[in-house]
Amino acid sequence: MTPNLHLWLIPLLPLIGAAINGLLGRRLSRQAVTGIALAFCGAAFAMALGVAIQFSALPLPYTEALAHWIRAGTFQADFAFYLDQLSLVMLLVVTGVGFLIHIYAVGYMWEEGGFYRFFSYLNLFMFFMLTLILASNYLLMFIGWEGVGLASYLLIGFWFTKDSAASAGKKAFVVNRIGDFGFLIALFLLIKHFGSLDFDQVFRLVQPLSPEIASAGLLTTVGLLLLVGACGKSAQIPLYVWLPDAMEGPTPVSALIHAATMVTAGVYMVARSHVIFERAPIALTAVAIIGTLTALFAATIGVCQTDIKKVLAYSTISQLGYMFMACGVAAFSAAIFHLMTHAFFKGLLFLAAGSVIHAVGGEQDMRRMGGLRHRIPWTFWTMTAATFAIAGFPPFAGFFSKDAILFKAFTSPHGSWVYWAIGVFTAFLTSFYMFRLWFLTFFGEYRGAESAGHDGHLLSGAPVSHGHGAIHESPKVMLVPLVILAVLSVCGGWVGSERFDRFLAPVFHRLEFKLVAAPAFLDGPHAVMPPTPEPNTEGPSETAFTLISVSAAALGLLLAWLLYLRRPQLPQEIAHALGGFYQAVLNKYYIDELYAVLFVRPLVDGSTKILWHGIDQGVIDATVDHGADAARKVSDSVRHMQSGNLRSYAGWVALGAGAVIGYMIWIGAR
Amino acid sequence: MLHLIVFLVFGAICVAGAVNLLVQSHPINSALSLIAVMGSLAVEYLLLGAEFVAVVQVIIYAGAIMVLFVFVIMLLNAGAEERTKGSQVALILGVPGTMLGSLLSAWVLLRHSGTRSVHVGAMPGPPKEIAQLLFHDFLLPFEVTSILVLIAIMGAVVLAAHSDSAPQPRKEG
Amino acid sequence: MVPLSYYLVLSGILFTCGVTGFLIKRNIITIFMSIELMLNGVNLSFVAFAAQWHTLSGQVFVFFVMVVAAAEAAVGLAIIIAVYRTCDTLNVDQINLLKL
Amino acid sequence: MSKTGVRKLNLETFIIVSVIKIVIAVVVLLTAVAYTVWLERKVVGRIQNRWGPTRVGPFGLLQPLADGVKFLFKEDLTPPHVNRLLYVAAPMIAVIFALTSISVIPIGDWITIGSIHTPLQITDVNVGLLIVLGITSLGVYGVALAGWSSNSKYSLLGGLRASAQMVSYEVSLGLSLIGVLIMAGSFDLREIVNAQSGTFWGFIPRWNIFQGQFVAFFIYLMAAYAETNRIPFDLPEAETELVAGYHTEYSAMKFAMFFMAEYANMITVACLASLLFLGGWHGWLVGPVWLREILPVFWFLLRVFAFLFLYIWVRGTLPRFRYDQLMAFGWKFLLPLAIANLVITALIVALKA
Repeated sequence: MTPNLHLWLIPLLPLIGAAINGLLGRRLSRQAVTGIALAFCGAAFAMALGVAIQFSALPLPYTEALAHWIRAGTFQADFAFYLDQLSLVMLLVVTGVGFLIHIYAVGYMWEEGGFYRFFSYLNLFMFFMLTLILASNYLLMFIGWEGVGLASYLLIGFWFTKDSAASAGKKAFVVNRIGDFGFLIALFLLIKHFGSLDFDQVFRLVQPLSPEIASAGLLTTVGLLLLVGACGKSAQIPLYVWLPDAMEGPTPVSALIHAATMVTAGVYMVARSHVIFERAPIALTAVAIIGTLTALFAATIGVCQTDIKKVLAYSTISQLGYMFMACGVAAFSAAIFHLMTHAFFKGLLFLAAGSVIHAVGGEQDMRRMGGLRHRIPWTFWTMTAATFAIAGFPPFAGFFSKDAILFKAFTSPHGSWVYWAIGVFTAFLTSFYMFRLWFLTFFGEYRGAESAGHDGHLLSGAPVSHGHGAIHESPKVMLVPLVILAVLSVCGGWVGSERFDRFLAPVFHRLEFKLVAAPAFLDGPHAVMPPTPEPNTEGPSETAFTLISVSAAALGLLLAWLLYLRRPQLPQEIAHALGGFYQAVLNKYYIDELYAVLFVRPLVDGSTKILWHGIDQGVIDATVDHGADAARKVSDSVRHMQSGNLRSYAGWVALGAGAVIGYMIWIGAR
Repeated sequence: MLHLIVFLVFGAICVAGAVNLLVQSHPINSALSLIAVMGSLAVEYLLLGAEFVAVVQVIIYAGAIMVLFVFVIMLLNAGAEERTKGSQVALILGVPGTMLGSLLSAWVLLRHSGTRSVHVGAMPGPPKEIAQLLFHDFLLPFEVTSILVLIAIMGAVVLAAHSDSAPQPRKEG
Repeated sequence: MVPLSYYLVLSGILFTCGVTGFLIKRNIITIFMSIELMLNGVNLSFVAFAAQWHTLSGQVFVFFVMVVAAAEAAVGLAIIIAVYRTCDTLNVDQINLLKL
Repeated sequence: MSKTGVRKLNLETFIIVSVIKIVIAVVVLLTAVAYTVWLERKVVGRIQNRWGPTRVGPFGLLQPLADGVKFLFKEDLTPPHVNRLLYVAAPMIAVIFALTSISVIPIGDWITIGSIHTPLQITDVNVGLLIVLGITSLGVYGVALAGWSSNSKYSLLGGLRASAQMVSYEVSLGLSLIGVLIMAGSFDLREIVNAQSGTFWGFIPRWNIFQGQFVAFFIYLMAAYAETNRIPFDLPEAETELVAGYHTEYSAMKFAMFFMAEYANMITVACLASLLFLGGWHGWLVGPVWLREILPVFWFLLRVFAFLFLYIWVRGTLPRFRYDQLMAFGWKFLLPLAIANLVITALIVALKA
């Protein structure tokens, strides 16, 4: 009855590409590597499109079980893929943006060593990300989850000869492990209490529980633990510290993994487990609070950053904060909507930034840029589109999604005006630092040495051969993705949040619809039923919200213009005026240092003093050494039996044989 | 009755030869006494109705292996052995141990299986049936032993061959 | 009629003599011959049991023992020759290169 | 052992008959040995364009007798420094084994004299061939011990050569016989002979040598020469290199024993050859009954004589091998050839069956 979609091919294709490039790439020419990588990634994209086309004909959710994986008693986990509206959206975003970024990367990395390695990793990432999205149970999702972590580690440390890159990779990996720890415990709890990790089964078991019972503990715990995992992957407070450092990786990586796709995995996971969160108000609130704080916090840091990619990194964090806020107020569809648009414009921003860096020859400090808008018009215009999009100006994509989030933050029963206020302020900050970046980069006069390229390259490890000082536009292969993404970030939002919401409704309200018939519906359906937005009632005030947020964005634009174009000296004065606070913000609130003091140092010292000197050397090595000494002493005394004389050996053997015979006969006699 | 006598006679020869092997100081005498043992063992086999085994015993053991021994003795021109005191362990522990084991087993044998008796020719071993066993039921072991023999041949050649590149024999103090 | 146990005792005696020879003889060739003696003792018991249980497997086993003995004799004597070339003695008490 | 005999007669007659047969066999054999020597001297003489023995009796027919007397009355001296026991024992061992091996060789079919029906054979064993092989393989000891015990380097070398050579060629000998065994399907010499009765198309006799075993026959021939230390393989007693090889130190009767042993072995080998390859006693049977009884024996002896003549002929013709050539020939040519022959024969028999 259901057409077989062969979903399994979608993750598999990039894996094949990764395998080919990784195993044989060393011998292949760059063209061949490019061909393979693009072919398989594009094939995955094509299949995703195919799925989307025959999508309306499908009875959703569509599950495709490939094989049994684990069977332990009643517990069972399969290699099964799961397709519904949510995963379809993610599928399209990931494959589409991923494909574009692949194309871009061809131009960006062309001169690099380890070209094949890069694309093999990139395809590998695609494989794991798609597994994560299409997984039909938490376990398979976790595989993808860990896999993208691995891919991101490999790609951050792509220039592994550079200390900063290597350590950044390690940092990302370790911090993610903390989050995964929480995720794992959540999974164990689910297994223990629901005996399954399959989405359908778990949710079917979960949804009869009403918040009063659920919030009594289990679901809350699970939710909070899942949140920990999401925080690790999506760089939320307190686990966001790895993302800025992750900018050590090549820019396409930053665009693909650390802006568009991987970091949104947390949001996807929370949205996917919405059933649990809706029944755990405390956890839900925690999500909202963390999201909100992160949004504000990261935005403030972003204001002071001077490294173009760092600014984008912090803006990514804060946008993710927005999505979490949306999840926290149970506006999952809004979160996913923002996820999508954010994938467009943030990917575009990074790519454009990469193009800029490429243009000025590896320079990343905005203070040494400026006036580039005539030198690299294509990059300029695409960047402009993205900037307006993220700042939330209509009719750009960001506007619709961010607007929807803010509106829900206020109106939804889980929300409150505090979220909204902070959200609006963050929107202001966002547009401020984005336009700051914009002005600093493209307006004014060029502040960098024309041929300051070379050392800049070496420092940033960016393509060395770009170091011919003249500022130049990027090649076509890099511009095409920019343009496409620009178009998307302009029109990406025109579907409108309501339609999007309705599109996703079967996912987020499916179980409740089933529930209507169920008796459990009778006791407090409202508690079970998540707030479905009633746009018509809130109609007028929504426009008010819209006006407010847009004006906030405009305010940011004006301030940025004033400070960085009109009165370039003003920022220093303000900085002096603010003094310590400015320093704190400039140094990212010393969070890294704080973590170092709180966690890293004690850990290192503890392992050195107790584990290494104490246990390892004191106990284990000592045991081994003394054992060896004892053996030597004993053998010193015994080895005189080894006279080297054949007959004495034979004598011993004969004695032993006689003893054995005697023993056996004694046994037999008894 | 006749068979018992024959058994005892040749058994006596066996034991005598074995003991002689021990007491003789010159290897060639030991070798000859061992040949005597083997010959009389062949007769014992005949008593047990295993004609084929008996003949093969004579051909292989007496005819081939022992010839090899005698050959080596002649080749190395081995003289009477000197009674060195290499190892007291062998005498002090080994011999008593052996004696203990053998006496115990002999005791058990005489005590338990003394009743049954073997009829002469009770079960003649015609070569055909043995061949049947050897080439059907025990085919795999047979082939394996053939491989073993092959390896043994090569090993013997390698070991005994004079390699000029080999270092000159050194005196062992 | 000869009792089975007589054969077994005879083979036991031969075997014991072999072991004793191995223990008390110094000449490596004689020691080898003692080994052959042991094998013969075992063969005798095999044949005796074969006759006892009216199965030919015992005799077949004797053939295998003989083959192994032949192989062992070939290799062993080759080794003896090699040893004699190295140490030019046949006295095992003086062939103790393995001493610590 | 002698089941057939026991079946036919009661014990006493069996023993009597056996004793009679043994006496006859020994006498005949010794005479045959003596006259083989005479024959050899004659034939070789003629080959070398000499007369050979002529003085003693007509055609020197009494020469063997004279030799025997001479050996008997010579001083039997024993060199010093010999291992006396073995020195004395060696020739006896040699001759005993040489004579024993004849005991299982049938020289004809069953005969009936009066009430007694008995085979022309001392004992009829169903593993006769193996027994012959075993005994001949024991014959080595005589030579080897003689070489070792008479404490002289020539003898030692002779003994060494003899033992190595015999052991080496025994392998090829046995393998060459196995082909015949496969075709007859028995160790019993009688059955082997009977398997060769009859003819192809009326005129070619069904001898093994005509049934594709001629390669085996050739191998057997070579190996037999080597086994009996005859030219071209008489290395152990090569008078030009080692004075007389293993019996350098021997004289008088002991020497004669070795001599007898050698020729007895020749005869045994000849008998085996005619039994295994040349169809034993089969031949035309004509004339009255008594003649029909006797003729097979005659045919048999004829074959043996022919084989012995071949021996002598070869001796008079071929030079002597060098020792390494001897070994190389035995191991690198005869052995593979014998194995190949064995395999092929087995294949053919299996396909026929």
